[in-house]
Amino acid sequence: MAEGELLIRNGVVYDPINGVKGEKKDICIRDGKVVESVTNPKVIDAEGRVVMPGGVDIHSHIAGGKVNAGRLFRPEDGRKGVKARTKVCRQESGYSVPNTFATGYRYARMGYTFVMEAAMPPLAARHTHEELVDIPILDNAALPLLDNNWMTMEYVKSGDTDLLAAYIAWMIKATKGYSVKVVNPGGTEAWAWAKNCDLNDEVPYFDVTPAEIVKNLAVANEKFEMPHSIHVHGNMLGHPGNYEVTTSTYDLVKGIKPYRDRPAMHATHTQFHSYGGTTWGNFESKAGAIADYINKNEHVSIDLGSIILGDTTTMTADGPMEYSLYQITGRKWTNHDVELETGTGITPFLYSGKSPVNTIQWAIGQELALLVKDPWKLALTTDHPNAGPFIGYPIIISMLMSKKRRDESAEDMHKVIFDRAEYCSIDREYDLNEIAIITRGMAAKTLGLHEHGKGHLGIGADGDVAIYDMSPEETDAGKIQKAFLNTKYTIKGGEVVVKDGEVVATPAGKTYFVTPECDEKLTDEMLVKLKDKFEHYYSVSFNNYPVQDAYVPNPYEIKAPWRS
Amino acid sequence: MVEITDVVCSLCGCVCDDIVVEVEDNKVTKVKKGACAVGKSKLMGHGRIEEPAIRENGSLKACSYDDAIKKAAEILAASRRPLLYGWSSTVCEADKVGVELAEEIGAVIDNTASVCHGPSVLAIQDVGLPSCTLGEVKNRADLIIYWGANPAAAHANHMKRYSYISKGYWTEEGKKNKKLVVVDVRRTATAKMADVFLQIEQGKDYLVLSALRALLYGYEDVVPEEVGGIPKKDLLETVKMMKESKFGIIFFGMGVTHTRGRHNTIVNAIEVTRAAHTHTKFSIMPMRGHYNVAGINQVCTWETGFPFAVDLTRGYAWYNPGEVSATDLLIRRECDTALIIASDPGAHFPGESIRHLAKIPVIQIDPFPNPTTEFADVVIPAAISGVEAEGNVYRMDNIPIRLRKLVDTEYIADEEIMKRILEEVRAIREKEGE
Amino acid sequence: MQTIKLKLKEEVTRGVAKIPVEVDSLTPDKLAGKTEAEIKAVKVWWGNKEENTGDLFDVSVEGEAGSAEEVKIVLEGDLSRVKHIGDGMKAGEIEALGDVDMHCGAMMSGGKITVKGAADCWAGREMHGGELVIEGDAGDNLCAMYRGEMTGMTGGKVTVGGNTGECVAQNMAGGEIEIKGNAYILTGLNMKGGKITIEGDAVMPGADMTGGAITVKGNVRDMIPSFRLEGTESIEGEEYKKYTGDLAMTEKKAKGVLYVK
Amino acid sequence: MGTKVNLISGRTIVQGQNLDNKLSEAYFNEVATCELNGSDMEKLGVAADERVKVKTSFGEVVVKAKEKAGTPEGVIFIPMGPWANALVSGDTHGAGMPSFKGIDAEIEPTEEEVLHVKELMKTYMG
Repeated sequence: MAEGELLIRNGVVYDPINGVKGEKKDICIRDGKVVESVTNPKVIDAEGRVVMPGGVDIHSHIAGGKVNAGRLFRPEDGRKGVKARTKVCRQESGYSVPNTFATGYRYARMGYTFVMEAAMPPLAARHTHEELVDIPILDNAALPLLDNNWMTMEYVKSGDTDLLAAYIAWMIKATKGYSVKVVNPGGTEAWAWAKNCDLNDEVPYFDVTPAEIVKNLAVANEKFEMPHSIHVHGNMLGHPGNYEVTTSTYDLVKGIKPYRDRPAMHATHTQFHSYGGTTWGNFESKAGAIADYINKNEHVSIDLGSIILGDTTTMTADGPMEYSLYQITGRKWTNHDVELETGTGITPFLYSGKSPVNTIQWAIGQELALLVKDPWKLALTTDHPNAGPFIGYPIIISMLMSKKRRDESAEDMHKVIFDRAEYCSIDREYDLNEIAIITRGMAAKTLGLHEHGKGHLGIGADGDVAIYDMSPEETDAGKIQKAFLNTKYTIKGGEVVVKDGEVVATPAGKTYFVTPECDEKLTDEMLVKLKDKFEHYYSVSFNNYPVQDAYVPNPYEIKAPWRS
Repeated sequence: MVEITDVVCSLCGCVCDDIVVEVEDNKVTKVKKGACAVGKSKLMGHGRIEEPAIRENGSLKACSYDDAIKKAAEILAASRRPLLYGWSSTVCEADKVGVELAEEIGAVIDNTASVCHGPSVLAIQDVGLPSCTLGEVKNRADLIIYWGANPAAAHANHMKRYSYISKGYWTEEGKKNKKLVVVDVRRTATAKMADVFLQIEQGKDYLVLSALRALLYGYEDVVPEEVGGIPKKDLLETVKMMKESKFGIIFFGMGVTHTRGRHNTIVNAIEVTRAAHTHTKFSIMPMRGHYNVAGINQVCTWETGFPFAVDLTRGYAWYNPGEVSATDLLIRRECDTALIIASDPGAHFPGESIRHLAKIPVIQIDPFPNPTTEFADVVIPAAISGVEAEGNVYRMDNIPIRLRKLVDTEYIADEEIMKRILEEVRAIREKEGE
Repeated sequence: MQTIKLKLKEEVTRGVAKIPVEVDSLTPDKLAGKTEAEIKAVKVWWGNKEENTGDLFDVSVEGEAGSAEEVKIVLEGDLSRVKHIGDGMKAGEIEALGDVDMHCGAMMSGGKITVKGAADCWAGREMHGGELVIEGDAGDNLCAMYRGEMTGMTGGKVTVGGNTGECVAQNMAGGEIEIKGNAYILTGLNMKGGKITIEGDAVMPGADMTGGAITVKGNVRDMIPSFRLEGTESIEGEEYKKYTGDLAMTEKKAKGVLYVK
Repeated sequence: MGTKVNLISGRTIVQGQNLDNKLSEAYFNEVATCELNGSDMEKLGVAADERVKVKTSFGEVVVKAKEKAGTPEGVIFIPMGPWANALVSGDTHGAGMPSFKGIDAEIEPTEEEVLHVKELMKTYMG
């Protein structure tokens, strides 16, 4: 946070959380926060330029064991983005798996100031935090994986949702995490035996189904005043015909009353879950069916996981899925199962416009954005780096804003795009207000961060501002893309961190974490079971497990009291 | 007397964290539980480098920390091709400052992986690593293969805590439910415990691994009657055990990384794992040596994109083991100064490379005197991580664990020493207008 | 035609440390059209500092060139710590009068490099085209890929007068390599295409190959045990055993051919 | 002219215990040694604790002989450390890893003294 005053004058402001849709307006910042007025400010002239709150990414893999395993096993990716150090910046490397410094700089250049690390294996949480600390500029948080955990499954089996709540509360605290992450529930545990699970299969040895895991975790999560819902990567990701599994997963939380005005489930990288057909041969888009569900229901929010063409590094706790992908490509494959908790799979992948399957995947991500009517229900992501690196966001933005660009691009893709996707028949074009919603407003609200100053420019909000070098009337897709790639200014906590596309300051970001407050008796009862797990099955001791305060030097704590 | 529990061992890649020690008069007086003979020896302590020193006319003269740090900074700031080497027996917090210093002065930064499991890293870069945490092995593995690894000597708690002898959820009866295969040139203490011992001809690992792959994929017809000194029937028996296991793991050590073929032998071992995975669950894991060699690889990777042998001469990272790895730089006489921290090339590098090291200015940062001290020009004593200083380390399966501080010390921790050198270097460069 | 002579000054390699000079900025493509004074001012890396070419090399220029094709660079002096000679070159000619250091001809796509001595590791790394002649020995990873990449050499022609090191042509996908001497272990490792001829002996050639052809005219030591003997074939009047492999990559992929006497 | 053998190096428990104690007698007694098969010892005509000189193209060193049953004939094992490293090749074959195992060596009985670590280091200086 910078001390002093800043005035951003005459910009055209898009602040959807506060209903500001392209109004010419001044933004005043004092000591890092948005205020009514300032007296003796530094002035930035934003005349005629697009001004938005700092971007908020709801789901991205930027830090931790699997991201780094991705970097480590891809020196060929590392050599792609090398940039020498400057007086201000550390050296950069990497494209799909950039180093920590490049991650911070590149997001900041796009006007983003908050990124959620989407998957933190609890046992390796210290690693995630070590990297988050090393990512300059960005405020951050991380989602601990809590669905394939033996403790979770045992409580699901016994039906003790209160004890399950005590467990997730303890784990979120122990990992300095933000909310409950679910990745291929049951399937990742099954993968430890080289198997997988569909939504209603029994998890080997545990006598529960993935559907039961998801439902119980949603119930347990809502027992606290949690800012965010459960964050779900469902079963059968990336399998042809999985869209019915997807909607069945959504159905699981129907009727669960969320703590606040947000859905009870956030379903992530929906592109990978919107597949029709029965094989890769007759693979087709079911974005329409998924969008239809989202349009008719209020209990699920989504993010896109939209494809960026080119080479990338796929990585997920969904081990069996990565294995399938590796079997298709025969390229390198890393797997890392994590005892009692989760797993990791990583393999490089090339999305090619010449491939019919990749073409349809590419169409699906954008179709979802275009077919879901209410932009407040979705966030722009590429599930970085799974569907492509985050640095491709401006491409997606320009596509959504320009039917012309979509038509031109479709011409370069495999011809299946004309008959196995709706892509070419959709005329909708996003306006800047909608772009502001899917790149900051929606994510901030869904994560509950708008109450903590993120994703908007109301009085008291964080002084995080992106000023794009474009007029609100701009229709040229190329110019839009360029503007969203490198801001004229990015301001973080009232400090100019990017100017004319160059990083000029690198303050440290804050780590946001949630402290669910659970009844002590419940916690004690749960701990008896948990300590037994450490005594017999974990390979580290109980007392060395929780993340020490030293790993979060810039903490922002959000308390989540028990609800009743 | 105070008893401290859950002490974390800072010796080998096992990073045992259930040790109990007694501390009296600010000294570890007893290791009560958990540590192996080697770890215990570390916790109980050895003779120290007593004070900072600078070499003058051939012998080390004691000086203050300030003087030693200043001298170190002067040497580094004036260097055209400095090497910053070591980093494995210290904490990640110090390693981070090391990378920053390397960027600041345009140095090559390398760590002990380059003479230990560097080839494993190179192999992973070609084919990836199907692996898991050690607890997975403990709970599930019914087939354990040690290949070119002798945990009985090098990782004395490994079998007990994590693999053959440990008891877990699906392995309640310990080694009764498990099979042990050992592949080695010598009949080691570990080999003596094995259900199957494949005594391999030195240097023939690659051939044996290729044969195993052919057998796992079902091409028995092409494999000759003997490969690398091992009869085909023994290979077939091993393959049968692999296929019939529910969860198999290969642990490999320096018998593989040091042998002919180096990283490609490991690629082949990983390919065997991939082939076995078409039948059952199979994983593979390098037996990392130093307690935080995995950690410097992690830090170096997230900060530069690459795990070791990183040349930051041009201000950005150029990664190439075999070119900018420490031994190569020294044998080729490429570097003109060296900072050695938390490692001992004097003892662990080939003589050929020590010859150059002895000729150039060397800065040593270490708690203990060792062969490197014999030719170091600036010697800076450090606190012992895990005894006198805390910090993060990564176990051989990349699980991060925080070392505990057990006693107080006057010695400065590595992180602080590095930060002060960096500050001094910056001050010198600022003065020079760079 | 233009001839640019660059003679490395003795003092550059005279110190206790022999700090390498990296000359990827000195290719015919990059020097074409430059005057002697301009060439002298081209920056080259010497350790962690950029220096003027003229400060490290004696530079002389004869003739004129309309394009890179007409430029010939002759490197002289102790070149054993001169790295990246002809790295990325597209046209023209480089002649190195002596042993050269690593990455000579790496990523080259055209033109010709002649090394009058030995070349250290990674010569011809990821070469796409052109010709590289090494009259002496070549080090490890000749014509291989960079770390982690799927593809090594894809085109062009490489001739080595002497012996070669480990992992020659790893991940090679195209082009041709001729080795007059012996090839050390794992030549053609993971090769997918192209052609390698070894006049002398080889150790463990062709491991993990999925395409392309290797011919060993001398002896093969430590034959990879996962190749299938298909019969014999005559090449230039001599009988060779023909193997296909590597079956360790599975039958579906094992499309490499290895000819052994 | 000594007997031709294949030299390998590696870890031992006592070497590990004295990793931070390399100037000690304990380290010297453990690491300045060479393990051989009994029949190789007989052929060489050396008994336990007698000295042997090991030579490679990279150097030579005197160490104490030690019988070890599990070591195959024709292979000698010197614990990793300064004595083994006086003999190994620094050629990393483009991988950064020197050749610590599988070095062609010659071994013969000797009356020469085993150099202490400090003396051994001195041979690299000047």
